Amino acid sequence: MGKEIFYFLIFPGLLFSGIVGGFLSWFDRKITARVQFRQGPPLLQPLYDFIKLLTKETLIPKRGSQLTFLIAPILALFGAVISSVFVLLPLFGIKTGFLGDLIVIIYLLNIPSLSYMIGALASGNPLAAVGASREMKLILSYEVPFLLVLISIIIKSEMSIKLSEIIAFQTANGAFIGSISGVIGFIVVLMCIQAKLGLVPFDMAEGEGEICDGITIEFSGTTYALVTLAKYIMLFVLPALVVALFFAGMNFEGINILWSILKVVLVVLLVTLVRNTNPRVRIDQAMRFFWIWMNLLAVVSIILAILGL
Amino acid sequence: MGFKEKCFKKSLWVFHMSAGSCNNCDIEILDCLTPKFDIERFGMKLVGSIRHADVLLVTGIVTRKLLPRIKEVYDQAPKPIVVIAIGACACTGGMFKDSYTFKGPLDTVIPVDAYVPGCPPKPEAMLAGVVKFLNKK
Amino acid sequence: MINLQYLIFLPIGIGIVLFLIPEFLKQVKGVVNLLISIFTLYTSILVFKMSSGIINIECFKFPSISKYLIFNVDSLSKLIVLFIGIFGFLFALYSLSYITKEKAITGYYSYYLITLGSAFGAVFSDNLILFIIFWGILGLTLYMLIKGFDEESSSAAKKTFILIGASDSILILGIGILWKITGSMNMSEVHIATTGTLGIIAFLSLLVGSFTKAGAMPFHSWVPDYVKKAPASSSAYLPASLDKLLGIYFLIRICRDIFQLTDWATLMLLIIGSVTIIGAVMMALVQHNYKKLLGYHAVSQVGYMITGIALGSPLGIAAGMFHMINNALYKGGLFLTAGSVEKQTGKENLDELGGLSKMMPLTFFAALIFALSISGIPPFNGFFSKWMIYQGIIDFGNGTGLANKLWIVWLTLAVLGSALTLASFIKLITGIYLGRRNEKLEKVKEVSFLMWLPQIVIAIVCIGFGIFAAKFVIPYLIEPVTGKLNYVGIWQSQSVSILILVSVVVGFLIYLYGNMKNHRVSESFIGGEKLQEETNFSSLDFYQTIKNFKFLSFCYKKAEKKWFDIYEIFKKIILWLNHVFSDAHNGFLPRYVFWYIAGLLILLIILIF
Amino acid sequence: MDIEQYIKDIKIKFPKIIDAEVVNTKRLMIYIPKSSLLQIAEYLFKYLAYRYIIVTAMDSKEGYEIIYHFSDDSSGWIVNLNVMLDRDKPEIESLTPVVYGVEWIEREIMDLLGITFLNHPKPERFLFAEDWPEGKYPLRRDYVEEE
Amino acid sequence: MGKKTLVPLGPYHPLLEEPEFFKLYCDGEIVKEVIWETGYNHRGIEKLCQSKTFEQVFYVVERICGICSTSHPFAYANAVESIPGVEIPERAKYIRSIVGELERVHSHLLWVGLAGHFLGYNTVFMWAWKYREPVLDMFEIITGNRNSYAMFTIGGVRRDISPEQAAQLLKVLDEVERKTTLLVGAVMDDPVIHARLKGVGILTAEDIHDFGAVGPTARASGVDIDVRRDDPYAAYDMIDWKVITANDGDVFAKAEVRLLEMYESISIIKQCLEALKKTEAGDIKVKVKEIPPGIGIGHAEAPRGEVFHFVKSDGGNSPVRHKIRAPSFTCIPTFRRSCVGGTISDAAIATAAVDPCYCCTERMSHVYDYTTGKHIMSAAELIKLSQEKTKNLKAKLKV
Repeated sequence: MGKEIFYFLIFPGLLFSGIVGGFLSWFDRKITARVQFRQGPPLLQPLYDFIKLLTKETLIPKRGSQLTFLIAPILALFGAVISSVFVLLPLFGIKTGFLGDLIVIIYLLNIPSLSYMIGALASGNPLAAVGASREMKLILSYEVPFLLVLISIIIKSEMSIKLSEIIAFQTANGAFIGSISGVIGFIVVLMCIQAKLGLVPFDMAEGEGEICDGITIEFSGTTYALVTLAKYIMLFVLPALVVALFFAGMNFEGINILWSILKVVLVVLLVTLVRNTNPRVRIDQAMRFFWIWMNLLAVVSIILAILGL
Repeated sequence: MGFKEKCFKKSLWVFHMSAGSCNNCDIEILDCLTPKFDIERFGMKLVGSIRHADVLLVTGIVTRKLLPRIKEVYDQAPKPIVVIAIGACACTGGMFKDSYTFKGPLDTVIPVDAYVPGCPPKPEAMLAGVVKFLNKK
Repeated sequence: MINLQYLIFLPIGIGIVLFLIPEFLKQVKGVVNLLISIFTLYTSILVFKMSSGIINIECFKFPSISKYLIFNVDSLSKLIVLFIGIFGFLFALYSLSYITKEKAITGYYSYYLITLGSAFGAVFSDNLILFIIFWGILGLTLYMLIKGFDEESSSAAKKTFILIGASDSILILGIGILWKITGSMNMSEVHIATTGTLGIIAFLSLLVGSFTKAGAMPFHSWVPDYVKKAPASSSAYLPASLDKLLGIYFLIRICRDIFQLTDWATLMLLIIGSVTIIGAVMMALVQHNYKKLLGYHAVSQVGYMITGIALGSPLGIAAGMFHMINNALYKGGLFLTAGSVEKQTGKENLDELGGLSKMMPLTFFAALIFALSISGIPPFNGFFSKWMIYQGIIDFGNGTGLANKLWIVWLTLAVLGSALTLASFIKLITGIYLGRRNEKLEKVKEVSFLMWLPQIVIAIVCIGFGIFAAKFVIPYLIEPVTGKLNYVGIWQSQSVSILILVSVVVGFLIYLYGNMKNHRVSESFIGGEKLQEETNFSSLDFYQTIKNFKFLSFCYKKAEKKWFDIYEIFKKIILWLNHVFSDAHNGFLPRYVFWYIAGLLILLIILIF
Repeated sequence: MDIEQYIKDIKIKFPKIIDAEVVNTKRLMIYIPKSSLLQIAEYLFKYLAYRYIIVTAMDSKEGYEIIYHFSDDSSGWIVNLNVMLDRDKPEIESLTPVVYGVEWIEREIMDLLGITFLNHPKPERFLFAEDWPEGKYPLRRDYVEEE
Repeated sequence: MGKKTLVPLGPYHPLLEEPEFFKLYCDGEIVKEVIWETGYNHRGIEKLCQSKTFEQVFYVVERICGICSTSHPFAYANAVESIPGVEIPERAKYIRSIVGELERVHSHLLWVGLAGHFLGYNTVFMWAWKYREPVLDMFEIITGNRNSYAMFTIGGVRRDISPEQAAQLLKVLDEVERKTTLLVGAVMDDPVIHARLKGVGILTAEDIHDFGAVGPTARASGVDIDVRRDDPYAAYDMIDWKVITANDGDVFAKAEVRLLEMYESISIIKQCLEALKKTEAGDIKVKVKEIPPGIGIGHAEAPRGEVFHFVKSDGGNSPVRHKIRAPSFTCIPTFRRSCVGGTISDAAIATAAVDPCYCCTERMSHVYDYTTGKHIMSAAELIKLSQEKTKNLKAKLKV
């Protein structure tokens, strides 16, 4: 059990992915600033933000369920960390019995969103409720294309649903991004993680200009610090998952380290660029986008995968 | 100066509140975000919810109708919170101080930590004001 | 084999005796009921430990009857009986304080016990005639357990009775054909393939029986209406748990023992399963009445079980069975919590409630666990059985049949159904427990000990089944039925559950390190305006956007007009036929004589050929 | 726009018009009794399709004066309807049924000057805070600051 | 259930710079009814202005709204100067037009940026505001302040534009034009922006007439009105330009009208700068001794539409009655037609589409006076005063 707790708390769990996630969040902000002809925040900014939020006063909404409101951020953090463990262990090639398959990862990746929703709803704030309902609708929309792409991955890796086997298969037979179905699947997944991370154009759950940060409106101080940390970690986990699924995972021998890091950074860069070149869409547009176009693309990707392309 | 204080100073999240202004100061506050001034360099950013705010930038005279709302929002802000009065109106009431809806100036309503006068103060002035305040603290 | 007789005939006998006790001694009846259910629970545990075998009970005086009294005690029926015993006890406990004067149904406890006995009987019967007798009694008690006090509830009861009755008669037809084909009336002796016209008809007739009992589409429409009107304890007792256990038990018998599934049958079952999952959950998404919402979920979850069983692999059947048990647990529990809320507030609609978590913390805790379980959130039990079903489907995809090739469709629909379930439970939990507290509900109290205890027990069982599924639950309960299982994927529920505890501890440590001591309670931020009372985003409005999509709004409109309700369809057809045949009546004797002779002639022709 | 002809025409069309004069370059002021306001306004707004600009109300020496400003965008002329109200009973028919956009400014005048608009669809407080005392109208000449 | 839920938008909401409160009655995400609570920003200028002279009123109306801080003085000047019938020098006319159009450029860029911000498209926000900076710098060079310019006075303008400034201005304009083209390309061709803005918040010409809406809001619905052309003032009848209109009436059309208007404004400024060379430097003001009794009605085309000022003078030092109608006052109510039926997200952008200026709407300065004035402090003095007070307070608080 001690090993699992080490994985969970230190590496590659809470501490490690928190630090890397914080760095990636800085990277994201820096790139955003660069795109906008600005200088951007200093490197330690995510740390400053986090510590500052920890020390701020925490406000608890009066008209909601207070205990639920306090537990929700912790569960969000748990969801982010446990999925980071399940994604990163195979990704780093650490051989251990502590694993989860793809279906487990899909479900675990939804826990942070679910927790935000429950926390937001427990706050009793109407704007948070609007945000939560949007978040839920967003989950409904991206869940199916995300799953379909994973199915195409499963087909391509000859019906394996374990991440380590998928990576091994890619190492042996070349990365999936090298095939047409892989490219299409990658595009779909990119959109899905955009929505999962709640970034523009799919940030309607937080829509600052519409519903004042929506789902996170009531979190303050320490609770918001945990939410922020969970978001940092998600910003690392999801690109890492994409790297595992499409870019043959990571390799830590010699110069390959550089490539491995570059892969994650590249995915984050793409996410950031998409975020900075689009306005926020409406929730019904987002749903239509995922239900029709992304599903269509994902189905095409599956068909191509069955055909072996 | 402890690490916590340093973090606080390095990561000021700003909530903008207008208390009956003429828009000039508000626009100039937004101007601070833009490439020319870029307050994100100092870790500042504009937030949408008062719950995340560390700095309350208040502009405008305090009108009669807004008085209870300003108190309400200030009460909902997580402490410690820095209140900065931006512009002549918020500092003194400016040329509107004789108006029948004037209930300010701001420091009679909520405790104010710093004043940035001007009509409107330039973005540079606002930045200077915030930075000076923080250095004194 | 005295246990069996106790299990089956004692509750029925006592139930009949209870009719004699006057109604005002309700508490006495309740206590008797509880004692009997404790006894049956104990006996069912004994039976569970018993060795398997076919048992023929001798009835001394009437050997002709004895030949029908054949019971099959195998690992499947033992498992089902165990859970019937457990639920019988828990709901009896709950009924004790839930069934009060205003909820009173004449003879509630009598019917309760008769139901219990018949359910045991139906599960154990090997003889199909005996089976159909118990099965029929269950349909009747189902009808009696709804309180027919106004028009709506009477019509719901009538609908239930007609649908169940009609399906039972189709079931009898199927049994007759089965007898015609095999010449045997004992389930354990029958094993045929679903080929040939008669075989297919028999298979379909039996399916109709099991589907109607379990509430699968398209025979589901009695469930939502029933649960809306019936007392929550009845809903939890029958449609949510016992009927599921029985219907799915019979489905497993049909699919595994009586028939051998061919490709088309698998495909059909999978289609029905998927349609049930998605169709019912989409309806649940837009309900205003929380009991009706739960009713649609009771339908939707059946889809998973059917999907699992249709896969035919040990993993699939195990998944279906495990899901059946889990569903009976959390769905029964959800109905109990709904009953508690209804009892304490008297409100039936989601928009009249809100913020009850403060007043009813235990009920809220239980309901949250159930909601997360049913939505398949790890590490609860619902996740484990769904996860098994997904794996079954992926494994199934390796096969060669047409149904196998379409595994992607089944998997996608199952996962989508799970997401939609989560969506509608977010709505339910928000509408009742979270969200903004309604001023009118400030005085609501937590329910009494007897009512919350069953809820909490079931909630803890839900957690336990989720965490220890792979280690204890599956090996001890499911694997005796299906044989050893091979999982395709990995899910370490125990370690992850420990990590949840770890993270909660770490989270609270972070809270302690942070500025949690200085927390402050404050009104929510809605822009500074003092409108806290008025502003509320009702959970009913959550999924309006979905309803507004063109295709879906078309479907919903049609559903509101009851296009997908088989009962209404038949009602319309029969009314239309009535209309047609009413022309045949003109009141003159010669016309009737003519019809009479024509009918005789047709009968004669049929008999001759 | 031939203004002489225009004044003549409108005086024939609405004989109740008290007077019409050109007050400034391209500005026409028509003095009307309050009873014929709706008809003339409807004529200007609906028939001639003039654009409604705003309503000015003031406390002048003779009484409460309300000026309805309309603009003829094709010629650049601004046509004003001037209604004088009795100081004791400041009441006038609301123009909202004719000109939809007038609703707000009428409410504002209600707040500031205390003139009653009859048949107004929503005669509620517009600008003032909830704690503003009843019966205090800052634009009236007899207004005194509280305290 | 028929029960509509209330989603509050404001008073303190990131969408709104000023405190304003929209009650959105929603059925799910669909807005069924909007109720506007107002008066938060009402500062009731009249009591304060009882003693302002005609000259001083300029600085008050300038602070009606920080963004259109030329439009109000413009309309006021038109109104006041029409009472004695003053003809201002030609050079002053051109300078007034230059300042007015420069303000239009900065205001439209500001709107584009804010619209991007509301849409979550922060890149557009940053870019538009980056290109707006040189315009503000130009203001600083020409008038001495970035925002409240204090450029106008009765009978002319207060500062001349030197040839060097003109040359500099031309350079900046070229730059802005180039950058605007870039921005227009980026915004107008983006399919996501199309999806988000087209068909949203549609206003028909009928709605425009009902509400009396003006400016780009009206022009986007095909209502061809522009005070600069219909009732020319300053130098607008002496140069060549055209009115931009669009027909769809949705938010996209409004954005299109605003972006294209910027080109027109730039061209107007260039022509004015050309014309300035032909007039004599320094001839920027005529002396107006007193304002005779009478009624002055002036209007001017602000970036948001027609600004209307009504001034009544009794021959004294101050106006007896000063009625101001800002364009937003008739444009904002259009949300009743444009938001209803859309989603909450649409409502946010549809209300922003008219470029609402709540300060303008609620200022409604009513300036009247019979007595003549006591001394009023100028803006500079106010600043000095506030600085002093800050100093005092700081000393008191020992910070």
